[in-house]
Amino acid sequence: MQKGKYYGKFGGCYIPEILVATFEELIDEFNKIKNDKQFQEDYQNLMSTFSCRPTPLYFAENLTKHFNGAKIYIKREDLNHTGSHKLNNVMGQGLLIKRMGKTRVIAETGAGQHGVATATMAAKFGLDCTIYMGEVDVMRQRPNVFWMEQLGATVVPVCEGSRTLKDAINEAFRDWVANMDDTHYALGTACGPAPFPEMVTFFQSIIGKETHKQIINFENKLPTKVFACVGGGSNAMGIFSGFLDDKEVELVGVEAGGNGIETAQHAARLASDDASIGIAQGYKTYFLQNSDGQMNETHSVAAGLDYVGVSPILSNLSETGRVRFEAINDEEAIEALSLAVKKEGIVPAMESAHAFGQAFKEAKNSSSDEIIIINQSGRGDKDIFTIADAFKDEKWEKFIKFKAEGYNA
Amino acid sequence: MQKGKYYGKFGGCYIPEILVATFEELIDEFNKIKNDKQFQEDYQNLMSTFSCRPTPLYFAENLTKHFNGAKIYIKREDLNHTGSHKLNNVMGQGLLIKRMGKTRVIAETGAGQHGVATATMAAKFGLDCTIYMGEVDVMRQRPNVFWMEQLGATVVPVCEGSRTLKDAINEAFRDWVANMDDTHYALGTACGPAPFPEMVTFFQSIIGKETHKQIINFENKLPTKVFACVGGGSNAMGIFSGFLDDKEVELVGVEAGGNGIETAQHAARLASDDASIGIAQGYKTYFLQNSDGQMNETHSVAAGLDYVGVSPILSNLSETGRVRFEAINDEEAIEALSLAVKKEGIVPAMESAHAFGQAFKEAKNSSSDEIIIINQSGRGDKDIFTIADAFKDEKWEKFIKFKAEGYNA
Amino acid sequence: MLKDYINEKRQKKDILLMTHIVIGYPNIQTSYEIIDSMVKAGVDLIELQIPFSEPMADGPVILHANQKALANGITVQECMEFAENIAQKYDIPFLFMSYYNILFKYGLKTFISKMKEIGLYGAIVPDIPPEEGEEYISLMKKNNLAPIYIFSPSTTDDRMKFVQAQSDGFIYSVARKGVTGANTEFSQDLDEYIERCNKSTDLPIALGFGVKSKEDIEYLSGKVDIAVIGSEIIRIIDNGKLSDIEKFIKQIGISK
Amino acid sequence: MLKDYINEKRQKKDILLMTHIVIGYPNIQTSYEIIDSMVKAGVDLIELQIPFSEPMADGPVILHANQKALANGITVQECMEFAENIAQKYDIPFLFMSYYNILFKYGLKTFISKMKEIGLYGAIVPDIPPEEGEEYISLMKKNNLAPIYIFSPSTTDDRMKFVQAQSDGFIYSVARKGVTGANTEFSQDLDEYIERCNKSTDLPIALGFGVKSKEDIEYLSGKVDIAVIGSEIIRIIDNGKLSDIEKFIKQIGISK
Ligand SMILES: Cc1ncc(COP(=O)(O)O)c(C=O)c1O
Ligand SMILES: Cc1ncc(COP(=O)(O)O)c(C=O)c1O
Repeated sequence: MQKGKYYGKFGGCYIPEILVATFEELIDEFNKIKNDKQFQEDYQNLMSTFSCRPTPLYFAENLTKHFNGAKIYIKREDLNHTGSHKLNNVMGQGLLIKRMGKTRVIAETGAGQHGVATATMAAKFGLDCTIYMGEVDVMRQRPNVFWMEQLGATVVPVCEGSRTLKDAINEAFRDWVANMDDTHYALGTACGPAPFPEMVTFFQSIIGKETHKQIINFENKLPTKVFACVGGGSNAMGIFSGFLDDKEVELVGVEAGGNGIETAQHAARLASDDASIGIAQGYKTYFLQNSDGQMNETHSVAAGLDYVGVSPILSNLSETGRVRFEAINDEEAIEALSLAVKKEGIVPAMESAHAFGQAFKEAKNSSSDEIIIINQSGRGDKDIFTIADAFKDEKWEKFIKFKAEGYNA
Repeated sequence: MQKGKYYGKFGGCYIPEILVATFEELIDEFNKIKNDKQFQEDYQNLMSTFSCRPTPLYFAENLTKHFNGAKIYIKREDLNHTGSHKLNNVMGQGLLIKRMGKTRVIAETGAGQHGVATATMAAKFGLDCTIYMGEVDVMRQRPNVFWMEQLGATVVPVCEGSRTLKDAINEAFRDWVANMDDTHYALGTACGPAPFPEMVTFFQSIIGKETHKQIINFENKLPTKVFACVGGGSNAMGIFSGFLDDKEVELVGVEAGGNGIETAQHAARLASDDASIGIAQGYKTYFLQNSDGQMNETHSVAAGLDYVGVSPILSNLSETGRVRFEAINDEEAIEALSLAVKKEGIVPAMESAHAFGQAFKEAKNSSSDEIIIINQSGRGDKDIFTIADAFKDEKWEKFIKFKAEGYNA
Repeated sequence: MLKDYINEKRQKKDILLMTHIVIGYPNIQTSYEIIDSMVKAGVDLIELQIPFSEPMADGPVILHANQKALANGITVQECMEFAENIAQKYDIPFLFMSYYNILFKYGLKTFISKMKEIGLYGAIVPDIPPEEGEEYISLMKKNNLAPIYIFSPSTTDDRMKFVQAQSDGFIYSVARKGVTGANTEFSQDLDEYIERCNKSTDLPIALGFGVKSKEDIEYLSGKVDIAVIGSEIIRIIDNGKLSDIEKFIKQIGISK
Repeated sequence: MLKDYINEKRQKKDILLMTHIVIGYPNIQTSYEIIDSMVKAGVDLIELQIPFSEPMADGPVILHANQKALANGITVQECMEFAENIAQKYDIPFLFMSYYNILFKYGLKTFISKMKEIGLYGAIVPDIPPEEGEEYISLMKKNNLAPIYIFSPSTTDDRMKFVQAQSDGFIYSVARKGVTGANTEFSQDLDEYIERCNKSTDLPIALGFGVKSKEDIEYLSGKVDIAVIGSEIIRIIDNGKLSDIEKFIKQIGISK
C-alpha cells in the first residue's frame, strides 16, 4: 500500500490492516476511471437520465431585490433525484462497485440523504444494502428512513457514542472489516481514509464544473463569492472545485453554529477555535475533541452537518486561506430557510439553509455588481418534522396526534 | 363572449354571468401568448432554471428485464421542482397572471401537488395565495399542506360534499366569483370551463414535446404505447400531446379503479360504464353521477385521481378511440409502486403508480421490439403517510406515536 | 306571461317580493308548510330550487340546504311532484331554480315540457350562459316559459343588451360579486348599477343576493321591480320556528 | 526485549496467554483488581487499552467498555498512572493498546517517552498502518519499545514480510475478518493462515479475535506462541463476579 494522499498536513489513510487489500483494490480501480473518457460518459449519461443533470443555476431575483446587494444565484442540487447532491457521489461509486464485482453496499448517513441515495443506487444496481444511521438522526430524519426501507435497504440505528454521523461511520467500518470481500463501503462525504476525500470530491466536482459554465453563460463573468454548507464537505468541495483556480472567487464554507459557537453545542470545526488536529475515522483533520483526543458531542439542527470531523481537503484550504469558514447557528438557518421558501418558493434542506444564512448576511452589504452563488445541496422535504417542530406548527401536531390515535386504536 | 371551445360534444364554458368578463380577459390573454415566441422563450427559461426542464426520459433497464417484454422508458416529471408535472401548468398561468396584473391566485388541489406548485409560484411571483383542498385530502396529503403553509399560502379545508377534489373546485369558484378583480383561479388540470382544458394542455404539452424528441433520440423510432394516469387529465394530455398525430402510437389513460370498478368505490369515468355525460364544474364531460345528475362519491387511494369528472378533451379522445382507458385499483397501484421503488430506485407518486400498474400488465405480454413510455407524473414523498399505512409499517407507526407523545407532553 | 303578471302586480305595489326555497329542505313536508306560509304572507313569486350536489354559485347557507335535502334522499321526480302540487294549489308564479346538469340529465326537452305541464312560469339556471344555452332558450320560449337570465355588476352595457334579449319574464340582477348569502352594501354604487340594469332592458328587474331586511327592501323600492330573499329565509328555518317565516315576510313586506 | 521474554517463556509453556482490559472499566479500582486476578492466574502478558471515543476496530463488548470508562471520566493521564502502578507492581510485560489519536494528541514523542519511563513493553495501535507510521515506529524503536503490528487473513505474503519488518516484540495476528468479540471458527482455513503467518516472520505470533475457551487454546497450542483473550473477559466482568476471572483463566490455561 502507498501512504494515503495528503493535503498539506491533512488526509492520509489510517485503516486497520484487514482493510489494506480492499483499499488497494479501490485505489487501483479509482485511478483507472479517473481519466477514462468512457467512464465519464457513462457516468454523465446515467446522471442525465436517472437524475436531472446538469442541474439548473437559478437567478434568485426576489432575494436579490430583498437584500438590495449582490446578485444571488442558486445552484439547484435539490432537484437531483432523491433530493440532494449525495446522488452524484453514490452513482459514481455505484459504477465502481459494478466494476469491482461486489454485490453489497453499506453506508453511513446523517441527514439520511446519503442513505436514501445509496439505497436508491443499490436498488438500481441490484445490490444488497445496509445503512448505518445514528439513533438521534433516525429520529429527526424519519421520512428518509422510511424511504430507505421501502427501497429495500436495511437501516441499522446506531446507539453508540453520540448516536450521530460519526458513530454511524464507525459502525459502517465495523461492518466493512467483516465483509469487505463482497461489500463496498460507499462513504458519503469527502472525509475518511484516502482515496475517499479525493474520490468523493471527484464525483461531486460535476457541480462546480456545471456552475462555472452556467455563470459564465449567464453573466459572462465569474462570481464574487460561492457559499456552501460544510458537513463532511462533499457539496462544498463539489462546487468549490469549479472555482479553486479562479483566485478572484472567494469561497465560503458554512458550518453548523448550533446553539452558537460560544456554547459547546455546535459543529464548527474550522470556523471556531474549538477544534484541533487529530486522527480518527481513518484520516487526519480538524476534530472537535478534548485535550485527550476524545471526540466531543456536537450539535446542529441539521443532521447532515452534525459531525466532529471535516474534509482534510477543506482543512488544508482553510489553512492556506483559500476557503473562508463561517458558522450559522440553528435559529439563523431556520430563518434563512423560511425566507428562501417565502421569497422564492424553494425549500432548502436544513443543511443547505446554513449556506443561505451566511450568504444572506453578506449579500446585504455587497454592491449590485457582485455575484453570489449559493449551493442548494438538497431539498427540505426530509426535514418536515424538524421544521414543523421549529415553527411549533399546531396543525401539524394535531395531525400527528390524530394519526397516532388511529394507530393506537 | 364566444361559446366555449368544444372537443366533439365535450367541453364548453358553463360559467355564471359574473365571471364572463373575467373569462373574456383570460381567453384574450391566452390567445395572445399562444403563438408568442417571446412568451415561449420566457416560459422555457423559467422552467429550465426554476425547475429542471427538459426532464429526463429514463430507460428502466431493470423493469424491462423483470418483465422480459417491451422496453420500458419513464418520463421523469417527478424530478420537477415541487415534485410533479403540476408546476408546468402553474408557472405558465403565473406568467399570465403577471400580464393581467392580478395580485392574488387561488387554486383547488387534490393530491396537494397542484397546491404546492401554486403556492410556490405565488411565492416566486409575489402573489397572495389561497388553496382549497377537500378535508379528506388534507388528511391524506398532510406533508403537502404543511409546505403550502410554509410557502405563505392559506390552505382552506373544504368540508362540503365528498370533501375531495370536486368540492375544492366548487369552493375555488365561489371564491373567484367574489374576487375576480384581483384574483386568478389557476385551475390545476385539463378540466373546467374553456379555456382551461386547452390552456392547461398547452402548458403541459411541453412533456410530450420533450418525450417525442427524446425517444427518437434514444431509439430512432416512436414508442408502441404511452401510459399516463388520469385524474383531471393534465399529465396525460401533456404527454399524449406529443404523439396524438402519430397514429401508430397507442395512448393509454389509466384511471383509478379504487376498490375495483365492479364496486361503487372507484373513479373510473372512461374505463368503466358507470359514468355518463353531464355538465358540472363549468364543462361538459363524462361524470360519475346518478340518473338525477347528482355526482357520486368516488374513491381512490390516490387523492389526485379521486375526481368525478375528466378532461373533455380526453372524453372526446375516448369516444374517437384515439386513447384507450384502463383502470388500476388501489392494491395494484401500491404493488406497482413498490416494484418500481425496489427495482429501479424511483418513487412514483400514488397517482403515477396507476400508470405504472397498467404498463406493467401490458409489458409482460409484449415483444422486445416494442417500446413503452410511462409518464411518472410525480414523486411519492408526499404519499409517505398513505404508503406507510398501506404497508402497515410498524416502525413508522411507532415513530408517529412517539412524536405524538412528545406533543401531548 | 310572467312579465305581464309582474307588470300588473307592480301597479299595486312599489316592489314585489320573490322568495326562495330549496325543495326538500329540511324535508319535503316542511317545504309544503314553508310555501304555505310564504303565500299567506303575501309573497309575489317563489323560486323552487331543485337540489344539486355541486351548487357552484351558492354560498354556504343554500349549499348546506342542497346537501341536506340530497342526504334526505330527495329526487328530481319528487321535486317535480312538489312543484306540480303547489303550482296547482297557489295562485302565484313559481319558478324553478337549479343547475344545468339537472335539466340535462332529465332530458332538456322532457324537463321543459314537464315544467310547462305542471304550470311553472320559468327557470333560473345560473350555469348556462346564453352562449351555451341556445337549445335551452329556444325550447323554453317555444313552451312559453321564461328563461330568466342574469345581470351582474361586471356585465357590460353591451352585454346587458345581449343577455336581456335572450331572457324573458324578468332579469335577475345580482347585487354584487360573490355567491348567495353574504352581505350586500346598499349604497350609491348599487344605485348606479341598478340604473344601468334598468336602462338596458324593458324587462322587469329582480334584485337578489344579500337582501334581508325591511330597510333593504325600502331602499330598493321604486328602483327595482322585485326584491329577492334567498338565504335569509333558510337562516330563519335553521333557527327553528316555521311560524317566524310568515312574521318575517309580513314585517319586511311593503304594500302600496 | 519483549521478543526475548516471549521466547524464554515459550521454553516453559506450549502457548502463552495474553489478556486484555479496558482501563477504567467498569471503574479504575476494579481494573486494579482484575489485573491482580490475571497475574495471579498466571497470565503471561496484558494489553491495557486506553479508552477512545471512536474504537473503530472493536466490536460491541469492548466498544461499550470504552464508552463506559469514558463516561466514568477516565483520562489518558489516569491511564498512564494506572499503567505505571501495575508495571511496577507485577513482573510481566504490559502493553498499551489504543487508537492513534490518543498518542497523537498527547504528543507522540511525549507519549512514547512516558511509556518507556513507566516501564511498558510496547503498544498495539490498530489504526496506524506502517505506511502512515514512520515516525511512530522509529520513535518506538528508538525507545526500545515494540510497535506491535498486525497480520490479517487478507494480508498477502509479500505484505506480511513488509509489515513484520516494521514490527517488534511479536506479531498480532487477527484470526478472521471483522472486529473484536465475535466468534471464530477454529478450522483448517485458520491453520493455513497461521502457517502463512509463521512462515513470513521470525517474530512470535499472537493470535486474537474470538479466542475464548480451553478448546480454542488447546487448538492453537503449538501453532502460535500467544493466545489473546479479549472480549470474553469483559463478558465475565459484565456477568458480575470478579472472582470468576481467575477461575476462568486458570481453567483455560495450559502449562507445559
Ligand atoms: C442536503 C445536504 N447538504 C449537505 C450535507 C452535508 O454533507 P457534505 O458536507 O458532505 O455536503 C448533507 C449531509 O447529509 C445533506 O444531506
Ligand atoms: C403526481 C400527480 N399525478 C397525477 C395527478 C392527476 O392530475 P392530472 O390527471 O391532471 O395529471 C395529480 C393530481 O394532483 C398528481 O399530483
